[in-house]
Amino acid sequence: MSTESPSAAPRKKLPLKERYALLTRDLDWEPSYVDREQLYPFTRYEGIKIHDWDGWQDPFRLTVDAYCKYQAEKDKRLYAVLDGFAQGQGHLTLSDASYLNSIKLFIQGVTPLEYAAHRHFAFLARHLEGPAPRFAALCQSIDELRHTQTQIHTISNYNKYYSGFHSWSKMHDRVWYLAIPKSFFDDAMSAGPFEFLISISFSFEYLLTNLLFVPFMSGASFNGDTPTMSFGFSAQSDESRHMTLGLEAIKFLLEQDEDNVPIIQDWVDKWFWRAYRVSALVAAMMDYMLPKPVMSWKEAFELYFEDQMLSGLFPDLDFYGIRPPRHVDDAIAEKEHLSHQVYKIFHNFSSVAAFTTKTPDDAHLDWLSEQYPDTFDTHHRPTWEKHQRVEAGGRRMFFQGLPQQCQVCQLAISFTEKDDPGKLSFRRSEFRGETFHTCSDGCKWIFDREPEKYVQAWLPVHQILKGDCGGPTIPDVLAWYGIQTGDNGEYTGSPDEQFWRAWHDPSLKHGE
Amino acid sequence: MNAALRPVSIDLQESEENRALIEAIEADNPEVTTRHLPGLIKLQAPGQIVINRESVEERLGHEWETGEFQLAIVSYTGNVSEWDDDQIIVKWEH
Amino acid sequence: MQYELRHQVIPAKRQTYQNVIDRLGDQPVSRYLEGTLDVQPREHFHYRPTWMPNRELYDERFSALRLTDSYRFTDPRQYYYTTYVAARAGLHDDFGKTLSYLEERALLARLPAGWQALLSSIVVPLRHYESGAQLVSVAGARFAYGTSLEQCCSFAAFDRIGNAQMLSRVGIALGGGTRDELETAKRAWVDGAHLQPLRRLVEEIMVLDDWAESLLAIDLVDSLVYPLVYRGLDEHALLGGAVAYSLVAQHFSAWFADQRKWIDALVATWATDPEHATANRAALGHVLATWAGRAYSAVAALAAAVDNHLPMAETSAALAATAESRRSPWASLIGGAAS
Amino acid sequence: MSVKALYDYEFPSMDRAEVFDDDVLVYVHWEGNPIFCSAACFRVPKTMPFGEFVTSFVVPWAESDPDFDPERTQHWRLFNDPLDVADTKSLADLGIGHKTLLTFAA
Repeated sequence: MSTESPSAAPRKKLPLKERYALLTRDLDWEPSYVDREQLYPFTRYEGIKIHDWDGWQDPFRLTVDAYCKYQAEKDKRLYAVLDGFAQGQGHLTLSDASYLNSIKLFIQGVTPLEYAAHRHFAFLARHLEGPAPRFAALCQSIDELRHTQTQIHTISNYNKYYSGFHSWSKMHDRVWYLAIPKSFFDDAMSAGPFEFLISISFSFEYLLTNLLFVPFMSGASFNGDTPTMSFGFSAQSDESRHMTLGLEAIKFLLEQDEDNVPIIQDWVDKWFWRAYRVSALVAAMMDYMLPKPVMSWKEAFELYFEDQMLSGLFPDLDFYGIRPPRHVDDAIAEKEHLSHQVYKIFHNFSSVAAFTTKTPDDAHLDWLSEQYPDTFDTHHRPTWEKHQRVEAGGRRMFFQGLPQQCQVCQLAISFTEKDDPGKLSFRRSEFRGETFHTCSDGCKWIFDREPEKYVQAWLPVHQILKGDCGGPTIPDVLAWYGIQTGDNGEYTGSPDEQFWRAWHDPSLKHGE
Repeated sequence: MNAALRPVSIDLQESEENRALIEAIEADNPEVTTRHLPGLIKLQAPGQIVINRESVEERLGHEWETGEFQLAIVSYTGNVSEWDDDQIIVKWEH
Repeated sequence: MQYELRHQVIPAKRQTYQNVIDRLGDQPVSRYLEGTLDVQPREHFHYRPTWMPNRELYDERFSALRLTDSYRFTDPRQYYYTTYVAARAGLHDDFGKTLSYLEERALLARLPAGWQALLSSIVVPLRHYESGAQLVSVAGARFAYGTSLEQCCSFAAFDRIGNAQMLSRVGIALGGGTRDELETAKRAWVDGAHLQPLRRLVEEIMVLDDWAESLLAIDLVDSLVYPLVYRGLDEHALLGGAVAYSLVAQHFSAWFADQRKWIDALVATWATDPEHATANRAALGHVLATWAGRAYSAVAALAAAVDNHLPMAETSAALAATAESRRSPWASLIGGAAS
Repeated sequence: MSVKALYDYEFPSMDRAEVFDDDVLVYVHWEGNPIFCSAACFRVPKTMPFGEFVTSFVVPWAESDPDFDPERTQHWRLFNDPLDVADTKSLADLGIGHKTLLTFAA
């Protein structure tokens, strides 16, 4: 081996791309003492063919030192906002305490998904064969831990003063409406590494991320929730790296082998619908849970999905033979109704939820009429006005019982037929002599593809009726869910509302 | 619609820190249109959006690494086709 | 009105989340604890993994080493994401400054020939060792049970690739800003006789089914490599006119001291678990019996190569002493079970 | 098409009839009444007479709508087929099995 001194001539600078490659993918070596298949046992059974892992492109070239520098800077800014907000009792400057119901839904439903992503991107960081995507997955894994923890820390301050935030982790494992996001991610994690990549990196992170997250953050901004806006936008800056990973993943898999194309198309079809059904929760949040709404679900869907994805992305993917997702027309047709139908579920069942709901007042109904001029007054407004009449008589109507759930998405079966918004859409399949109910053609198609998977689903309603959720009565179940007095039910008159009014009543003094 | 016409977009957090970046994008991409949403600005243009390090530095008055774009971005639509020391390009490929 | 509001103190209903209250009482707690305790899901997984039979998505049975309550283990460093990246931003910043200093003064180029040879044929090739250790650590990030534990594995995985990148940057600097030294290093890792026992060992550890066994097996190697290559040669570097080596090595020694904190705490927690202590000690004994000797042999080959370049450092002799000192704390934890 | 897995991927259905012993799950949908977001799900003994099922399960649920009139329930269907209800017949006799969907108008 040569031990001559290298010259002390002027240092050369490696181009960014080459340097990045040397610091990431070049660290890998071909094992010769163990079999490659033993080292990477999970990359063959899904039928995906990869000929050259080096074909993976890295658009974001972030080495560990730069990563730590930028992320530390981002978090410094973020935690300064959190501390300032807490010290200044910033929660009192929110638009209204009812706004926080959307944040309850967020920490119970979304934060655990960030955590699941953290864990399963570590699976990709271990089990993908190419060093370049493994490193991208590792970065994403710890980013997702960041999102989990910044959310816990941001919301910690609200938890001190308001109901419904305190038991988010246990609730995610147990409470009926949280089975919707949980089953979605469990579905992806139980699949193979390539399907996970398409389900989460592509369908969730690229196709629908803007629809899922940006409305929450703009809503937060508009309603005085600076901390949530800050963690949200800060998380989104990582998200843009994840989007890049998602797009690179699908292109890479499509370029590797023509036989991959139909497999990927199938996954795009499945995961579009699966992720879209989760986004229904966001639809309800946007149209009903923000005291100061930002934009309607319909408008957001048109902007972020129809314009950007269908008109922008899919023509690009057409080059590889990928067409827009199956059932996408059903989603488009549903944009007039989705938020109303899902908030109806919440409104019916907040008696057994860790958030509260209320019937929209006239001003809110007028806003919805404006946003949905062709459908709202005919199909949805009359129902809310009936609730208003019932409440004027001193009653609040909840659903006295349990709903029928979709075997796949686990939402209550509450959606309507495309050609008849007055008629609930019921679909069913028979498998091994048993009937399985789904809410839509999309969910039925998903069930029928893989019935062996979906028959395992832990459907909260059926579990309650088996007696496996703390006991036979509703109070038993609520206790088992971890719901505390005042978490659930109607917003008006709830502890959150009463405290809020008292805190904002200039004639009263508190804490003295 | 072909790749040169289909809109790409970049959403940035609207803050004092990002003002020079936003101005640089607007100057270097004459076809860009903007839309303001609470807390963020959405920049959209047909075909592609280019971010030049030099243009940002000119407006900032100090050094700026393209990696710092990570501190500003909220979301985007398109494909990041170039990201080197001097330039970031978001465009559609096909 | 809002101005007035700010002068009223609103009493908190609770100080932290309910799961933390259940464990520690209702009191303010650190961001580390709030962001760590009970975060991982525990029950009601909807579907079984298609990639492994007889396991749930999160399952204690991914390892033989178990804890009655996984949160009996917490990270002594109390790293959650933000404190972790802040600490590492500091480390990489310091390292970057060291490297700039060395490059500006051409100090790597001026190293005595033996030290250059050491870097070129032994130290820079360890970037691949780090990369293998990264793969091992990240398995724990996915398969460990409980957030406190997997979080340490996640950070360790990121650390390992960070270490690999630091070593690579030394290689680039040593090659005068080119990739030449990295190519040399890779050839040494893949073909160099002195590194083959180590590479074989790492590959065999990487394919183990039990993530904890592989993590500990790598730790047994680390416990020899780090004291020997970084801390052990530091003193000789200063005496032998190789300040540049000392400046580089300090960052790796600092990292290893940090890594030790959580690994040692974890081993102690496993070994003293109220329900699983006996089984855990047996499992730890098995790890030692299987891997300690292999680690020693692999590192001995490396130490012999160091002796070739730097006979004065007496690295092989130092190895024997290091191995002795590393075995005892483990052996005491597990009742002196393994040799 | 079935699940692609590294092993024989076969699990019993979580909510198969046998785990409910002598009971069945029955879904009831009040057609055309959007005050209820969805059908209700009840666990009921197979042998329960239909009349008792209506009185003790369906009515307490449906009457949370103040406009509900138990006398006016009509047009019962089992999935898509008209169901000739009889108060004294058991659910089993009427063919109302595990996870069947009943609809009515009122």
